[in-house]
Amino acid sequence: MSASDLLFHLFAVFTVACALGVVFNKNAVASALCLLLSLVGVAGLFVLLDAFLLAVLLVLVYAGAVVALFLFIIMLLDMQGGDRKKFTKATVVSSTLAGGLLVTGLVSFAQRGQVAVAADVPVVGSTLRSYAEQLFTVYLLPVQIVGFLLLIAMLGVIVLSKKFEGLDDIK
Amino acid sequence: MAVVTVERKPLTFWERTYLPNIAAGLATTFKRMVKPTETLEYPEQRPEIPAGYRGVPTLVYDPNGREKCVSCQLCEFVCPPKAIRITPGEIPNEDPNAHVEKRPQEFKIDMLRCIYCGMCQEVCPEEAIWLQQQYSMTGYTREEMVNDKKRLYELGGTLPDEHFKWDKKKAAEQAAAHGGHH
Amino acid sequence: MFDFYFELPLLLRLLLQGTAVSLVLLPRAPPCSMAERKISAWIQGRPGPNRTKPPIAGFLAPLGLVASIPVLGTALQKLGIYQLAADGGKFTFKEDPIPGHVNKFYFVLAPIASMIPALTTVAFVPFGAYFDAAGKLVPVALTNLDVGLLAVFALGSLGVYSLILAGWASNSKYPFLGGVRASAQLISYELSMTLSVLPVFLWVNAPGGQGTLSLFDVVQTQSQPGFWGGTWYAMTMPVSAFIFLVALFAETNRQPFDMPESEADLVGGFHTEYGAFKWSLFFVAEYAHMIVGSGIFCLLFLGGWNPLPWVSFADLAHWLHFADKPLLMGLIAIGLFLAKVGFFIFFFMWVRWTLPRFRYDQVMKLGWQKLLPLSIANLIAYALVIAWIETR
Amino acid sequence: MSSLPLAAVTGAFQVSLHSYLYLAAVLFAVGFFGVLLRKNTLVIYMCLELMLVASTVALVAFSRYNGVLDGNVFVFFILTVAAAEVAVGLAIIVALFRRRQTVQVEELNALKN
Repeated sequence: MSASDLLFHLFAVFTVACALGVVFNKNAVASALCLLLSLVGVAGLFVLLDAFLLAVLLVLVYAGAVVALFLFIIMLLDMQGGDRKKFTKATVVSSTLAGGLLVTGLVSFAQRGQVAVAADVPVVGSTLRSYAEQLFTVYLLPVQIVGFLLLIAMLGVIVLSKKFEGLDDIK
Repeated sequence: MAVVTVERKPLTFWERTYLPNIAAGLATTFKRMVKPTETLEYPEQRPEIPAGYRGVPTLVYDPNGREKCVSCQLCEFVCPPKAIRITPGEIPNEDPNAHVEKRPQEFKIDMLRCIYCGMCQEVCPEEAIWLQQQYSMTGYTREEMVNDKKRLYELGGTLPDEHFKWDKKKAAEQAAAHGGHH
Repeated sequence: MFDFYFELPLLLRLLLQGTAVSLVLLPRAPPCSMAERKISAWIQGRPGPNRTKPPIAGFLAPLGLVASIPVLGTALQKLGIYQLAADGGKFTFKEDPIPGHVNKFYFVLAPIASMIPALTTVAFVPFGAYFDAAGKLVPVALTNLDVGLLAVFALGSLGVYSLILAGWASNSKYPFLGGVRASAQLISYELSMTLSVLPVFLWVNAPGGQGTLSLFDVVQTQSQPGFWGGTWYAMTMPVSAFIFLVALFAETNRQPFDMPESEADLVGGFHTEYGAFKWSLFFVAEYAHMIVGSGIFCLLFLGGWNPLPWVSFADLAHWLHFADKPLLMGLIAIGLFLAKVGFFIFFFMWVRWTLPRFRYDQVMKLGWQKLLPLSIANLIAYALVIAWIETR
Repeated sequence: MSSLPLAAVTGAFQVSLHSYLYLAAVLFAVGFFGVLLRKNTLVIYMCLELMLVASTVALVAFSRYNGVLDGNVFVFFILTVAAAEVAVGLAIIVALFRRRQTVQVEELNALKN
């Protein structure tokens, strides 16, 4: 087993363990921190896949901003308690069943699918330049759309978080 | 009375950015930084004590070496924190200062009680007790902080005022006695 | 001389290098805290700590011996150098209380977490450069990723979690407010900071450029021949530099932006409940952030290790005939770079002891209503200018 | 420079694409399980993010093993959209909390009956 394999297994176990932590932690803050660690694990996997830019962006966007936003909201609304009620037996059983079925389905799909590829594919585009070339030639339209989406999202958030005066009767 | 409303002057663009003022502030602190420090490094450097400073109360001798205190106990009575304890004593007849009424046998000032108010000095008819320039009394025990007569004179020294009130009184008495015989 | 080192396996070598570079920052914090105390003292007309003197037979015998050297020992004492050992000893051996009401696990985790981004960001910062055997200028850095700047930003933004965690785990009012303020402040200023460096990279990556976010390449573009090639970006892009600097102050939680710990209204902010060693870890992290941040600023806007504008380091090496000695060259480059960083550390402290603290709403207002529009306008202006220059 | 594949440092690349796909599947299922199990809207939201991230792992792995960049670029878009989505979603949760003083899904049943 090479060091790369070892690192893969390390990151994989770490990521899944932290993901389970997100699901099972009673405390919402602890869940958010587990999510953070899980994302760091995924970033490690991206590095193993030679996607340095994506690893860095994942940490920057998700770990740096999104989870910080989550924590900020959790603290702002002051509901660190997580779930107020205990889970009913039906919820636990059905969720486990659904989750298990999903794993089985996905795994068998992955196994049967014809995804076999050559062992030593050359690394394409771990450089910034190759990303830029793709983004600003082939994917230029999606880039524009995403930019527009961000603008709309920003406006939406402003509208949502604004307190409107005199609209109290609309309930 | 007429109220004059002073219009607040509108800030200019640069004033509103605060940047020139921040730069000016930085310049001020930098100038301050390269100047020598103001601090007195205490045990090595001592502050200059101004005349008339009211430090530790002390007892003084007159230029002839006589204790000026006649243990009238006025200071003891006036002392607000009751820091002074005087044991008056007679002066033996063979003493050259026998013409003086009394002298303190023991004179104690508890510096843990003293509040440096200077009332003892104010009240003393003999100008025998003076608040002088010594300002730092320290000690390891409570006993050390009580100044006895010996220590008080050590601290006080001699007052150079040449009044010689008691000598003049004695001379006047003798002259009167002499005149009476005539 | 270093043959044994190059015979080690590559992975081990990289691990050793990484550890070494990460640990470079750790001992920087005590001198910084001492500098802070001395500079604050001088600005306020005090001499600052100048008394501590180790006994010769003390537990730090070498320090004691240095202290006994006639002139030098006294001068060092006046500078408060020995105070460092006393402070370090105090922080290490003092009782480290954990209050009863805290969330113990996260309370202990927070200061440790603060060290991770503080010590890892330095891996992406090039410190200097030298000519290798082939005569090519190569950086003195642990890694020279082409996404270097993004990596620094990404790791640097993780630093706020330790503050949030500390504030939340302390389980009391003021630390909590400090933690919330820290997260809001980080989100507000990260935007302007990122937008402010975009003009630099627009210029570096102008068509025909190499397509990079590497900090080394930014320095390279500031050390080209010719008038425009040799200018530092602080001169051609002063607004960017200014926004970056202000955002840097806000991100490192330094005065006048030290909202998370403003002692006037929050007692001690996020570290109210901390003491002794755990508290000192937060400060090591803060100083490490300051050092890395000033380093990034120097690389982006002040020409990195170039001694003067229009005088590139490579030219200097040729003029002074040390271009063929890589070790010496590297050391001189690191020295030049650290001198600039040192000035910025001083600048941080200078500003701290000059300006009053902002109010929290002013901080938010400044971030969102002043700096962000300014940085966007700046970006658009420079995008137009660069486009005009490139298509001329 | 960074174009140096990591394999040069850490040894030959032997993990197969399947391993990555299994990992992505498990991660996705864990997120899905969390969405079903939890009652706190914020935690549900975090689990949704986990599912998104799981899909990015699969995309990057496909991209790497096929020697193309399209998967990576797609992940780029996913990250952007996710950031926008989180901002909007959290704003909705805050607005919801302001009105109903709760974020428990069981208590947000105004449309029931």
